[in-house]
Amino acid sequence: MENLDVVLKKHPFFEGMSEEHIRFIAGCAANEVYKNGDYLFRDGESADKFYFIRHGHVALELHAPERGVLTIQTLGEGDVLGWSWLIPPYKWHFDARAMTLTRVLALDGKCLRKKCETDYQLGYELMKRIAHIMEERLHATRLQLLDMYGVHA
Amino acid sequence: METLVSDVKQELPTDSMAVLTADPMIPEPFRVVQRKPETEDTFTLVLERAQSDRPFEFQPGQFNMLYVFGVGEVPISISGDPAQPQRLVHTIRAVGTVTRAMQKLRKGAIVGVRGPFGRGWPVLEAQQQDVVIVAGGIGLAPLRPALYHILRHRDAYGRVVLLYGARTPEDILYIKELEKWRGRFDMEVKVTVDRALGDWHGHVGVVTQLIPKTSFDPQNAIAMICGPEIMMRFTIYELQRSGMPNDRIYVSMERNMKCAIGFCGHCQYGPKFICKDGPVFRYTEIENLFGIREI
Amino acid sequence: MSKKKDASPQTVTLPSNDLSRLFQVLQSRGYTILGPTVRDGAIVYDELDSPDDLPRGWTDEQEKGRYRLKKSGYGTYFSFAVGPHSWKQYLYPPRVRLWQMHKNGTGFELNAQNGPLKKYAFLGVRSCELHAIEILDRVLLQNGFEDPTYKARRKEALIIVVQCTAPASTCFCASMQTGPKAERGFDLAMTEVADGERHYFVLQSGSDAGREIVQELACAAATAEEIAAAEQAVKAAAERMGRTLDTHGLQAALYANREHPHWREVGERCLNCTNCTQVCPTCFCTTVEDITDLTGATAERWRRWDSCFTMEFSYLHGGSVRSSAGARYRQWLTHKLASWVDQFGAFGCVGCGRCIAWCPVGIDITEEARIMCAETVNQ
Amino acid sequence: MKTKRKPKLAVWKFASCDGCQLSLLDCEDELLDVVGEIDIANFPEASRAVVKGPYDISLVEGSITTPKDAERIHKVRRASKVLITIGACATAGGIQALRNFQDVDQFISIVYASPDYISTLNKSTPISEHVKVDYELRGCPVNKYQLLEVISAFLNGRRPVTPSHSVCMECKQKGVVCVMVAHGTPCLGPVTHAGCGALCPSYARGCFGCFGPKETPNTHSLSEWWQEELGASKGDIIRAFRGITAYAEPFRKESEAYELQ
Repeated sequence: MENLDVVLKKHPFFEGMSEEHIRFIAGCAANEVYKNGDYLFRDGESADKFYFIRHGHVALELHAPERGVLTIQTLGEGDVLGWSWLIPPYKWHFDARAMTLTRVLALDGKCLRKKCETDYQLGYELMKRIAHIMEERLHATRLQLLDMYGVHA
Repeated sequence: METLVSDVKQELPTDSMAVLTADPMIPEPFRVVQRKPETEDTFTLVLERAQSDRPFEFQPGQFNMLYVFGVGEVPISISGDPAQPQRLVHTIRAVGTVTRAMQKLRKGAIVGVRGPFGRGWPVLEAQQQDVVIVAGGIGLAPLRPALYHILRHRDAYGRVVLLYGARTPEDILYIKELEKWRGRFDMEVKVTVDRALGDWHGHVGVVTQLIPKTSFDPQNAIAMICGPEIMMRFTIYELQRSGMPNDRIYVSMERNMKCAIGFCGHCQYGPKFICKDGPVFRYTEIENLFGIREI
Repeated sequence: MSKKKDASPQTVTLPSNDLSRLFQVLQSRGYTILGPTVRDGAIVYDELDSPDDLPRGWTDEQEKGRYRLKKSGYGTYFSFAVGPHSWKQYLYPPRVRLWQMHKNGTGFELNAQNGPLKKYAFLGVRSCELHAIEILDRVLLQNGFEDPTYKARRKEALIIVVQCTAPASTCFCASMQTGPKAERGFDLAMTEVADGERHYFVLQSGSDAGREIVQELACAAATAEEIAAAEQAVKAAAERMGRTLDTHGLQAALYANREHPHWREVGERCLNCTNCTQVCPTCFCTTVEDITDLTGATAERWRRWDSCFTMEFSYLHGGSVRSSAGARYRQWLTHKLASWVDQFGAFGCVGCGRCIAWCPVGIDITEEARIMCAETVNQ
Repeated sequence: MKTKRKPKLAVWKFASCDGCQLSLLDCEDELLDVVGEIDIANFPEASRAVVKGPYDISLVEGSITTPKDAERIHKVRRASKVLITIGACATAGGIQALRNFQDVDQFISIVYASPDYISTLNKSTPISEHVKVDYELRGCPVNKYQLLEVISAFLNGRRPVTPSHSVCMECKQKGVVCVMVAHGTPCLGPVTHAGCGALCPSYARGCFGCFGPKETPNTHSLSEWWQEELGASKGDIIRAFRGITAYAEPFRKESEAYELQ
């Protein structure tokens, strides 16, 4: 099996990050596998992980009483999932469900938070990258909200 | 490569104007052969000439003016197979008076047709290159003739990618064909929807998000985009981020049209007439107009 | 207009008293004469029976948003500038029925087309107007398609230029290089000379049809003095242009200044009433109206002049692309003075000044273009 | 095909002069065609016979001025598939909306011997302020050809051709000389909805604005020009905008702006 720091280094999220920081982060990482239909996490649970999808598809879902399960977004190989571990009160706001057999690399959120508190440079690097992803997601969400293909007449 | 430029060229009429009758404002009667519902508000009309069986030749990306007797006329892209010129196919969304009247037409009914008009997709220029087709909503309809053409001459092209975004799973056009295309080993098909219930197993998210996950050689590919202007704007942005130069990107534009031959002035877009200079433009031709409001 | 061959033009002199002979010759050749006449306080175009219908002794005073008919105090026939009408109304009429169809079973069939056209002689065409017709030719005949209505009417029209000797303060054809002297493209060109005691027209043919008419008139050849006097009258007109427009770099400057804040300021004054586009001799935009009778058995399509100043013009999916007045004014002015060049190889403005005079609130294209180009706004 | 049920048309009258109904009667040549295609179920100016609803098309003339009419219009709406208002009263409150700018009780006490018998609302309001309106046809009175066009369009399922651009376009296309530019006559044409065929300017009169405001009317620019170039007084401007369609918002605002000055 590959060393986790090697896996991390290959991921675009960590592009340009120092070896030292990556090794440091790898200390918080573990491989996880989910079967089709398994939940990675559920709405309201405490958010203590940061996922990198290595293989498969994950649906972010929200349950609305009168509409059933709504899929907000789907994520796949190479995508990053979850930042609630970084933001108090550290709770998930969605369900994340594996749509196929899914392999992820999960970083321990508590462990990461602790490392960031002691190494601000690492914290800043991580925040920059997460901010970038958040910006992309926000952007995509806005486009979805526009209802571009709807009838405006 | 078996199919070369010259072969393909023979199949496509190079000058659409040559096939027009004397007065381009007079519609020719066509008979409805079939009306097929695609989604709740979208349907496909298959037409044939009512007074002759002369083939209706067109280039992928061209459009016709369709007239419903006593109701009015609207521009609609041709969405059929250019290699089957006996069947004139349009996929139409019922959003206005005329298109709603079309939705009620029965088999055997007559509609007026003027066309084909405009400049189509660069299916010849795209030969020997990767082709990235990005469609949004009803924007898949004008791209379908290009796909038919490319798949018919598959060897003449590099990688072929179709990225398609719809509003919901119920709004996806041509589902059976998409499934068939997805089953091919020589093309990549990705479909995504903006919103879905839990029983949808495909992608959810905007179509632009599919671009970074797709493999093509941006320096050696042609992109063809059709959809709402906002969707095209962000698709261009993603393609640029992937390293595609602007002169490899083609978009299909839309404006009000009354005559379709550059006389009425309605479809002006800066110095361009969408009806005859377009509707398909190389992005570099209109790049300086694209961001201007109320142009 | 008839074919032009490179035969040598004849130049003759027609005494003003003999002007009626020109009318008779034209009428005997089957022409309905259209030309300037006084009506409702302006000089408009209409059918003329004799020189008595011409605005003899009248002139005009024009400023932005203002037109006044005045007694000239002279006995000249053509001492005025262009009025609210243009030849566009005959060549490309405001309303035309494109077709009529009748429902038949499940199909429809085309009914017989409109009847034969009158053979028109346009009398009193100015150089700016001749250039406007040339521009319409480019749009409606040389643009990939031919408009059958325009083509038929254009073919039948005999063009008799009367060289301009009385430009208005709203005129700027000299800037647009479209006048005041018409050099070619006419069947006949006349210059009115009122020289103390003498009052005559110097006539020059520009086509076979024009030559035949000149021959039939059997006038004396014009003397060198008469020709010089005619030249001088037109030359003097060039120096009396009320307005100018610097066309140097105009296109690029307008393209660069699409986001100029001044568009909005014009938009606040603009009534988007469409008058400028309707009086413009080159504005060609139209729309179609599909109508039916009550039974729904007969349908017609009519084409009528439209204007980029209406909301409907740029209607797309439930809204107007150009919903602000400023954007609509920008579309119009930028089309006339910039994108027209890309589309048809020439400006869409001939400097006739109609849009200035007939704007109900006096918006002046030369002024606005100047402001829009004065500085390139950094975005 | 001929067994198809003929659509039922009803005409309703509210506060109005009946002029718009008369436009329909005025369609002498075409009226037979109309009767051939539709059942006229209710038409007070033409016949007393009343056919029961529901109606396919209701043409509503007049404005709402009394509490009773404010109720009646809801009944009309419920009985009608398509409700089309015809004329300035029904679409903008009409000339009687001039009361909206004044104290109605004062009027009543001056005009009527027994004011107690009068039951009226403070304002004359368009139908659209009370119920949903499917189509508004402008004019005082409506143009009979436009009326036929609207009926024909609804029967044939198409959009009526009744463009909302200015009267100027009609003037110019008819070849009428502009009374403002050539005579200095104030004219509401540049801000008024087309449809009359440029009636007044054709007789060298300024437009009175019977068809109400056009799309995107720039009333302010026009009134400024009247003031500065044509020498119109504030009173002139208020009177011009307080005509047949005084209560239509753009005209109302323009006249009020001068009142405040």
